[in-house]
Amino acid sequence: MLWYLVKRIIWMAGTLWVVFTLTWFLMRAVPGGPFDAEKKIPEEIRRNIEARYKLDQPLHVQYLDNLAHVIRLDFGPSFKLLDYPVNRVIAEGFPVSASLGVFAMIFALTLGLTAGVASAIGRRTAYDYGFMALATVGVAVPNFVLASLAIVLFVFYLGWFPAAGWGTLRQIALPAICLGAPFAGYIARLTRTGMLEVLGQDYIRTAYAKGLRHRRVIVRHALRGAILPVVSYLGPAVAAILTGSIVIERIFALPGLGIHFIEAATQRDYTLAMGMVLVYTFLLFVMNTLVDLSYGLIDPRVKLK
Amino acid sequence: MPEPLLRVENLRVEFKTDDGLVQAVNDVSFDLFPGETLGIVGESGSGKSVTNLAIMGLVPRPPGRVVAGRALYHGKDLLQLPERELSDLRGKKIAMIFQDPMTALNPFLTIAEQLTEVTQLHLGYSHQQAISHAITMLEKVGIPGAAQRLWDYPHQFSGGMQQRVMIAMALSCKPDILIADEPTTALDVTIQAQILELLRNLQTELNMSVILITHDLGVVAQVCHRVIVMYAGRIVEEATANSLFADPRHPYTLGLMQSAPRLDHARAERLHAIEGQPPDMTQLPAGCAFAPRCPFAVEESWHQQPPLAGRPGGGRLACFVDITKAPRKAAR
Amino acid sequence: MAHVETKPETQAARSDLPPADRYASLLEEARKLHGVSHMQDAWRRLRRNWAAMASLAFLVLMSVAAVLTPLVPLQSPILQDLENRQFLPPNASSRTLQLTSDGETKTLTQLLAEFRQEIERLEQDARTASPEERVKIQEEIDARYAVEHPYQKFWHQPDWLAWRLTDLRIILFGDWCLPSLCGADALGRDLLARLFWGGRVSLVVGVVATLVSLLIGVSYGATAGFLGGWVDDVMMRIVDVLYSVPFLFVVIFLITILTEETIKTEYLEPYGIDQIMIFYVVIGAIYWLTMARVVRGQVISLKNEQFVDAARVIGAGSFRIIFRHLIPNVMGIVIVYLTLTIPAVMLFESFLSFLGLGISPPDVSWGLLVNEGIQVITPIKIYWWLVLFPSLTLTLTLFALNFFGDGLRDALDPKMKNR
Amino acid sequence: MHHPVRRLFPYFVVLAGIASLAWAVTFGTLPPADFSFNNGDEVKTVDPAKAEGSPEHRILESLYEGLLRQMPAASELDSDGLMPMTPQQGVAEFPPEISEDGKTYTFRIRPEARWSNGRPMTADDFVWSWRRTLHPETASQYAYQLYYLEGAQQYNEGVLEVGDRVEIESGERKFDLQPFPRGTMQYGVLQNIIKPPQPEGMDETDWKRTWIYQVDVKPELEGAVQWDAAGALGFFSKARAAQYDDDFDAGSLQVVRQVLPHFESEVGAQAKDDQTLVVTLKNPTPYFIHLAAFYPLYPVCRECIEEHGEEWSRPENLVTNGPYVLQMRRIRDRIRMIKNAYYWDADNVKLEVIDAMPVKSETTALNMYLKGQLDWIITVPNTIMPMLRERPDFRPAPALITYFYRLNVAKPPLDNVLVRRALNAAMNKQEIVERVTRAGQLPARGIVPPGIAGYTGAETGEFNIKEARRLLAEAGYPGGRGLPTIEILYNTSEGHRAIAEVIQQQWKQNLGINVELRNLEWGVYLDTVTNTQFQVARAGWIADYPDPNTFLDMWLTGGPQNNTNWSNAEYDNLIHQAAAEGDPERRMQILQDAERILMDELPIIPIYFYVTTNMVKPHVRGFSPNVQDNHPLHIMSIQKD
Repeated sequence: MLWYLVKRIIWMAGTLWVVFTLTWFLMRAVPGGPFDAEKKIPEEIRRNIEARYKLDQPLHVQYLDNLAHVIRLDFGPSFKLLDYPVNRVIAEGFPVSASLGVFAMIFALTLGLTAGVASAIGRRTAYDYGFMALATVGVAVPNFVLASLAIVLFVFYLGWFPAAGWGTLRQIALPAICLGAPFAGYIARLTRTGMLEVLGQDYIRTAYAKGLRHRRVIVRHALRGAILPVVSYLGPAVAAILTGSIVIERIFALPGLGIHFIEAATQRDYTLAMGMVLVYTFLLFVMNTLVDLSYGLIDPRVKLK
Repeated sequence: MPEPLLRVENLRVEFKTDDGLVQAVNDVSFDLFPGETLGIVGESGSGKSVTNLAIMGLVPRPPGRVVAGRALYHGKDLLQLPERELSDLRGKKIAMIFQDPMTALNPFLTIAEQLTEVTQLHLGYSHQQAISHAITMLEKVGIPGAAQRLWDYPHQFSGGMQQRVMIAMALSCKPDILIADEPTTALDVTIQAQILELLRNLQTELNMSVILITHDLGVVAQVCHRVIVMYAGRIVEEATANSLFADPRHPYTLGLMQSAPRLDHARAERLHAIEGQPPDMTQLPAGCAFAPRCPFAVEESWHQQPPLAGRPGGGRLACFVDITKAPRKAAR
Repeated sequence: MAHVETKPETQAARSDLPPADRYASLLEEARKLHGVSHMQDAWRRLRRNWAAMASLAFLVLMSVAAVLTPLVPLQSPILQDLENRQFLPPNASSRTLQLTSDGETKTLTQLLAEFRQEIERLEQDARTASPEERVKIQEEIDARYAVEHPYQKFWHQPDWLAWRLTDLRIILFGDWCLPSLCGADALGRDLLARLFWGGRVSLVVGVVATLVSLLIGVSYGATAGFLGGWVDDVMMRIVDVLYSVPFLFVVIFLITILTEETIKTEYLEPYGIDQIMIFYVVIGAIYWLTMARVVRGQVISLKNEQFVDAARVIGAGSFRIIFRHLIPNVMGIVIVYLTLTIPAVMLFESFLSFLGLGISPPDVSWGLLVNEGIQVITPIKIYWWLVLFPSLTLTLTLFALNFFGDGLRDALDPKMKNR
Repeated sequence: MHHPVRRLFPYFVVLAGIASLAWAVTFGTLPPADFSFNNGDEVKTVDPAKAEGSPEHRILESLYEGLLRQMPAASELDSDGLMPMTPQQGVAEFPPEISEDGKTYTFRIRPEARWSNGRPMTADDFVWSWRRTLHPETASQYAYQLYYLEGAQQYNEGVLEVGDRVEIESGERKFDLQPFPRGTMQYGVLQNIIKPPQPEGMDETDWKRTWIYQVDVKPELEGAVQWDAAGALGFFSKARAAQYDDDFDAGSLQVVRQVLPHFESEVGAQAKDDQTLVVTLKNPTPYFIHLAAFYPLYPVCRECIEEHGEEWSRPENLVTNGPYVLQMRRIRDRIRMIKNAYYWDADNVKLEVIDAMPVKSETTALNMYLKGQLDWIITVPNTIMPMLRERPDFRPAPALITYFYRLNVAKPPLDNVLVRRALNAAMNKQEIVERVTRAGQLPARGIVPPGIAGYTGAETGEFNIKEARRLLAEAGYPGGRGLPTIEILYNTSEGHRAIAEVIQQQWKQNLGINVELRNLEWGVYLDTVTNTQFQVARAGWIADYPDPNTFLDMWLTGGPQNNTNWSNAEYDNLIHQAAAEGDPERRMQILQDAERILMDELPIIPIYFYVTTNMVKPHVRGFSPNVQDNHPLHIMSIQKD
């Protein structure tokens, strides 16, 4: 177990380094520098700005210098948000994105698991077809369409939620639901498939043969096996949630990390972009590790190595 | 004759598959008497497992459906019983063990969790009581270090040990009837003998009735009092074990005996495989289902279902031919 | 289901054959089992799944429609009419293909006739002219085809196929075209026509990008899985690492690098690579990761099966085994995965359109249309047809792809039968 | 793995969910503001020296106050429904004293003016702030707004001439990344510039850094430089050269951070005393009073910067002198400003707490406005413009902003003026403003928008298809034949795309030209434009001050915003002439002549003049539409009946 964690951390360091290097060179290969403005600035001043961010040094010096700072978890000042160091941008945006993601995930899991289990149990009934059609729609509708329609319906027609912004539970609910909906659909489908697979297993028959009630068989005996595919999906889901949250954060004007992600890339904010990429990679890695761990916790046959 | 403990009458089970409707169990009737071991023998797909699943109310639905019949236990028809009452009987009065202990035990739960839930449910044991009972049961089925092994997961046990756990689980509530569905098929031969020995001992100790489903005549010979032979969803022959082995009357029974390696026979004896393939269950012939493979089939066999009637030497038999006299023909 | 079990007879029956023959016959049998008969079996099962078959029919229809779009009597997808048709709601009033220029309205056939006259006049001149002049006139004729031909005004740079199909369309339907059944957009362009032409782009993006991912993913995955050992280890570690790279970021960067002026004009355009093609390749280059993993898993489980041993005994090389025996056998799962990748790619294309990184006008794609649709969702006024029709088309297609994928998976995996 | 861990796992998951729920809700504890408005985007900085763009403008104008301040000049809207805005008293009294030749402005700092830490403001605050803005290492991109001052450009670019007084900075700084507070200073008179040989391959800028300044360093006495005293000779350079001429003794060279003109002596900004600021301009610049109210010339608090360094602009550190102070700033969430108790006119500031929201999506902002989450939004989606124009709370106003296309005159066929004219004549601008932008914009036939007092713009050709075709044929492309595909470049935005699509169609139908569109993200777009790697590029220009010059001086040969490769000696001449001209009427005439050349040559095609599309809740008082789109928050109030 401990050895497993140590190994994962070493791998993570390696991955982060590769991602760092890749991103670093990619960013410098892209045309357009971070200090382009509509007004061309005198060469001398341009040099001064570049010197300020050490862009005047030879590439390998810059690379090593940046690497040294990043290792100390110092991403440096943002090139575009002049009053902010990258660390602070991340510190302010991360809780928002994280809560949004967690809410969306809770919503998706609750709805997806329930619907998936229900339609597996009542397979080939109207419920099953209904849920699965709905789930497939959830997967198939782009979430910006969903969000735009949800705003008209829930904000203006029904008046249940505020239009945008962040802070209160009511403000969080709608974006989280819009963000979670496709995942709910996907999870429902995974759960249904998993559940059907498990319900066909011999040990479910054993449980019934023991005289257990339906409910108990489902909850205690079947669910664990059925959610394994869902658990392994959670790792990639984090990546997808981040992509989705870019859209949702834009539509609902939320102060999360998603917008920085795009803007840092398109505006050549090297330091912020690097921060975002590494945070993303780190998150993904941590999430995948957690998924592996949970997998091991749920399925005793799995040995972590 | 004593009153039967379980009486199955005219049981009929259908399965809906992509290829059509399958009559998995067709007009099956039999009795189970207290304290006896009844063997049900037949090839794969002969309906022996489905018959017992139907009694337990465990036929997967869909695609399966019990179409007709009764299963009387203490005057109650198990097939008509509401799910709730039936599940009160399952595991408590009628228990079941399955072919493959590796898949029949839940891999996600500890042995303790799986053993204690039966007694907690049916006998109202507290957690503590259930644990100590589980230890007793594990010791009874011969698992060393039961108190520690209780906290292990199924995959940490060997196949034989897993089947012992299954037996402990099934017998936890001292049931009247134990249905053992090929309990030894997945195990190697030495373990098989141990498990059978264990079953026999426990049956005597607890005075239960056992239905032993198997395709292995050797096993039947070892432990059964009475044997039912099934083919293509029907009973083709029923007799006491001694009578059946001494004097098989159905061509299929005969075929089974000739193809089975037997421990008490010399190795050198050549095995006869039954010619041909098991029947396509979606398209059963109008007559005897065994006719296409039967070396004794007569014209009648092809057109008419042989009735299950009295068998010379006791029991029942469904065949137009007296195989002790009829000539053997090449199969068509 | 308990009563369906495998029969041990077949193998036992062959045990008396001499070993070499036995391998050969095993190989034969395996090929049958995993190859043709397996596929036929799957197809048989698939046919019974009405949802999957309906989806398949829909998809086929869609693809045919996409290919034959120029033949359909549609209005021009690019011609704007700001005066009369801005935000025109769906209606059934009939239309002709016509162009108003300088206050003069002419139908397409009239314009074509005029154009032909002009060309004929030039050709007449050419006949009497000196050889040098003839070359010049021929050049001028070509220039007119490229610029002044009426098609150039109604459609954006039609390719050869589109050109021929449009010819046919004019023969079949003349100037008549379908009414604006789906309404018109903010610039007065017919939405129905845009949906058809957008479908061409979207489906091609989906299919081509998926094929790119297929090509990379299958060869990578199969190689790793088949070679095994440290090669497999290294190759899969690379995939692991790539998995953690935020691909969205990479896409944005790659697209900006590749569409950059100097790179575009100097390195790409000489080879005929345009922006849409860059799009395919970049997206395809991302989705291969999962494909590689899936294929590798399949190959590993397959390569231990007997027919591979058999092939090896017969003396087939690694290359031959991979391409002749393994890949055909993983095709099933690959096809299933394809039906799931295409919708993912199409969704991603619409996401990029949302971010303003999609394809450039006047080319259209469904993602672009959907995105134009959400622009008009405001609480004050919703031009519902601009939201509904593109979203519906995109959603139905993705829906069908998903259902078809599900059906295919069930069909290829008999274990899932009857569930 | 132990059993209890496994058993507790689901509870742990649930607990984690609840914890993050609690975490998220803590965001909602902020009390509501009196007034919220959409600022359109996240502000880049609250440092006036580095800010650029309208979102920054709105914030800085509330946080700071310049010498003067743009304020409504009347109590009622004029007949066009507009409010005239003029510079009025700010930190200094109005009007400033202007010398005969129009080159010297004397501002009197009002004694009531204070910083938000309570310190009274002085003339030196401006001198210090401008020095900071102009310092090369501050790298202010808007520093050129100070170039009107005598010597400012030389200071900013570090240009020195023999005989200049110089300031030399060396040693350690308190904060590594910023030039103030400075390191060890020495002062003196430049005697000679020794230029080491320029190594091959080294570019001009790098080479200049190795120049050696021979300076007569003057002694200091009690902080004052003794310019008349005898000095000591010193050799200074910003970087060491690879090799020196034989006659130079490299041992005596000191490598220093900066050698700059001595600010107090060489730059036209002097504090005569605490209350008197004298500004000396290069040319008579009639619009300098507008610049004095423009944010690049705002003062910053010296002690705040010197104490906190890079962190000075954090809300907890920032000291400002405007009607509001920065209370809280959460990135992409809001900027919260509260009333500054030390503001000289604090009694008349009505709104106590103001939230500026950085909402980028117009639709989202409109939704928030309609739901009452915002009181003022600055743009609205185009698609619903006709419906909005019927609402009383929609407050459009013409603005001093021009939307135009740059043509790269170095790229054929755009090098041909006939082609450029044909493109202009084939463009139906009326259709664009009526059918696409739809907020009442005016089609543009010149670069300078109407609404600048005393100026009548020159006009280019009208929309005329026949003329356009004739011009194109004359240029050698009859019917568009032989004309290569033209590409229109625009930065990603729905509005720009719609306009480009319409123009694409117009050119195609009217001239037979194949047009391609290319959209780029802002950063890449700018790069492509500044490197002139485009054919046609969309652009917009917002007046820095209400004078035609702001629209015209950018087209000077090699001008920093020219970006079209266009160059016309006569034009350059006229612009320079106008700058030196003292007579306002005459000056306007010269500028008009210049614009005529521009509109004749057409390195740019003007498309339309902007209309700002503000929507303001009816309960907001003190909001008045104006051509500068300048809406001081501190004179607004809320009146709910």
